[in-house]
Amino acid sequence: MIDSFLAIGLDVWDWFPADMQTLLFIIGKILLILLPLLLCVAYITFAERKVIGYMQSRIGPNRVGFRGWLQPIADALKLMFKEVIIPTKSDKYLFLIAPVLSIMPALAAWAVIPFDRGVVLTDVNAGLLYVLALTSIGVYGVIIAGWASNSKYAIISSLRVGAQIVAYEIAMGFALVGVLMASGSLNMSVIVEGQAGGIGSWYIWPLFPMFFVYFISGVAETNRAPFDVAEGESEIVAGFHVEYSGMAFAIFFLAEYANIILISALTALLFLGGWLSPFEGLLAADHWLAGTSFFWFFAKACIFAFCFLWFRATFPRYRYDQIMRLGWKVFIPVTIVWLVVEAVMVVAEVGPWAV
Amino acid sequence: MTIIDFLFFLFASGTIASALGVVASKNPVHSALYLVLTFVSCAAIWLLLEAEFLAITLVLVYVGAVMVLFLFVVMMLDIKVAEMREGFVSYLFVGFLIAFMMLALMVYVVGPVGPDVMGIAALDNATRHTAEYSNTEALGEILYTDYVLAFEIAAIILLVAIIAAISLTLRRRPNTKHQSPAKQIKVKSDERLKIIDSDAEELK
Amino acid sequence: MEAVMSDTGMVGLTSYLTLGAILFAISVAGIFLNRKNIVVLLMCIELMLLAANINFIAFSYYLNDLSGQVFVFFILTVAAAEAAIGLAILITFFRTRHTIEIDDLAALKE
Amino acid sequence: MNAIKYFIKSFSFWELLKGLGVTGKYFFAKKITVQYPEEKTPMSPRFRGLHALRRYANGEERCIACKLCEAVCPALAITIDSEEREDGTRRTTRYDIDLFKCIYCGFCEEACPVDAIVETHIFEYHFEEHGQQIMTKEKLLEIGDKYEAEIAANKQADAVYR
Repeated sequence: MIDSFLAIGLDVWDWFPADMQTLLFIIGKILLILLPLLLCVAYITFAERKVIGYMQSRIGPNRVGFRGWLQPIADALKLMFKEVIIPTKSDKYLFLIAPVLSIMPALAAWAVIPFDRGVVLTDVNAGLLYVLALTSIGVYGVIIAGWASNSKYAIISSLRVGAQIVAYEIAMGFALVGVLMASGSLNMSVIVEGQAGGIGSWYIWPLFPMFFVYFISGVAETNRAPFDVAEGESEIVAGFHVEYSGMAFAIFFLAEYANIILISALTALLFLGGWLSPFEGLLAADHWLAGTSFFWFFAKACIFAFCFLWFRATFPRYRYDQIMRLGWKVFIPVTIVWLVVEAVMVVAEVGPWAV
Repeated sequence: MTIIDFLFFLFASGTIASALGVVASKNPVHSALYLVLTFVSCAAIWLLLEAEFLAITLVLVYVGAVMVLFLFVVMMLDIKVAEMREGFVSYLFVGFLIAFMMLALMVYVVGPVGPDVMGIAALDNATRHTAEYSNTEALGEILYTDYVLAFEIAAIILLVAIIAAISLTLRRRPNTKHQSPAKQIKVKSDERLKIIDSDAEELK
Repeated sequence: MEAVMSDTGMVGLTSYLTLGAILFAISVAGIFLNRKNIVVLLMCIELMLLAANINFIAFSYYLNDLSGQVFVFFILTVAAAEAAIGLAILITFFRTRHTIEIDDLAALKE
Repeated sequence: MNAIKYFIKSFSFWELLKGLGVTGKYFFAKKITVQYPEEKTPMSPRFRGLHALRRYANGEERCIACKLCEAVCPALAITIDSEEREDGTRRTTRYDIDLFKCIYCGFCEEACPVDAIVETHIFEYHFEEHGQQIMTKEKLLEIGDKYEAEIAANKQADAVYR
């Protein structure tokens, strides 16, 4: 019975031309990455409410489903059935295209993220550049949303976000240059493999200032607390998405959380050796904890995602001029200084990298 | 028609359509956004020509930074769209006439319809590289050896541009009040209150 | 996939050069049409540089010589610098004159 | 020395880490959430919820229409009409409390010389139509009859402090 179904399936598959098969195969892989990713995005909203609740001695949402596990689905359903209100005198097309523009880069960047050895959609040589380019596009969603809404609060917020993201992107780019110098490659898989050899040979140790700057800039880049002046409720109500409702609003939300996951995953890959085990070299090679696996990547990314939530529960919001000061006057000089230090280390052949 | 052909025509038409949008939009914000679209589709065309590094740099630098700058300026300046459009119609004919003449001349030289005076159509030394080929590495090698002096000059030009842009737009506003967060954090409780000994005033 | 990537298509060097030519012509027309608005003029200049860059890259590919791409790299650098300074001048101009009309730029002449 | 200490503190992000430590500690602390419909917080005998009118043990309503509550009510929520009965006593014909106006201050309860109007512990009630927010004499008496034992107990518990 099952065999015959399989045979029919294979027949149908063979019926497609070869090009089409390649295309379908790629689309299948994309879906295989996107669907779990979107599930993660949905559940990180739940995790955020739970974690912040726990840190405030509350228990967070626990009503929908067993211990609240269906809460994100209920939220999504509710938002889907709400009306998307388009303000009068807003720029209608830009208004509707803005949420799409904000979530697109966050999802597209996953094309070059390796989940395990060889498990990656496209193993391009310029992977790091690609990620950097896509995260820099993310600012458009916010700017267009702010401008198209035809609202004062929205435009103020979008100008804030624009300046903030551009400022922190420079620091982020410099931090990535540090990784690039250490690994000698722009390819994500090569970068991860360059950190093989247990917890001691991860790039986080020789590049600690870079790691620090990268992660904090990541928090700023995603407009998360304590850098969330973009939505500063007390000053500009909710920022660039004041005028959005229903699913359009939900997509902005999804984009924010997709970016969190992306930054966490990137930090894990670039500084913590991605899918490599921390016990490599410490335990016997055939020990189950010493092997490379998706689990390690997932666990490391989860730690950073948790940090995002932890920061939000802990720190009060920065003032806008302080944010700009931190970005331009602290982070960029720190990265530049460490680039010089690193260059000296590379020339003197100190450190884990061999050039 | 191969896939490359299809992609070329797709992105070329996208580039041209959005370039027309830049020129013809009423609103400068729309113009800027169309320009972003032009850059992105142009980057796709560069990818077809195996210039990955430049294609991604185009997106990174132009779309991610320069166009954001443009958008910022356009959004913040109070531009009266109607005034800016004055003379649009009267120049329409002249503009298109000259543009068309230039286009005709260039197409005549380049040659898809003309006599191909420069023998361009036959020019094809292209080698398709395998997936292992890294355009970035090849470009880096030539950039840091043969063109290293030019590279340094480019760096200096950028530095000059940064300094020029900052010094041009820097506005000193002497009347604004500033706080020094570092000093604020540093202060201790015993520094806040200063008790001064003074002779008590005698009542007469 | 190998068969797909082979170079038997009808797109050749001329197609890319024609695209560059069209882009250049459009930006020339844009400069004529938007004579009053400096911002759009700057954008048209960017478009012109882009057209030149397309030609450089197309030649670089079809002549199998990376120097063309190096030139594009430098053009991108200079164009970014030009845009930054141009916009900075524009902002200072707007601060003093509260307009960005080109005709007002000729104030020194009078 | 102080300068060095300050330098080390600011460069190791001491304050920020301390903040993270506090939230991190509370992450594992006992949660104090009350699961409301299932669990409830303890309630004082003085709690001021929905109103009720009481009766004497013999079934006679306590309210003598002195209108002190109407006078003291800061929100003007109480409306009273009265008439003399055949036996010469004075009783209300109408005793309305508009719950939309009422601020649950408890002044009526304090003012009442005969402990007729009281506020019960009931706070989970709702209205479905306009007009239902007016508590009429009948409704108030009904509530009083229903919760008399509890009201009396609460009055008893509170009496020692008065």
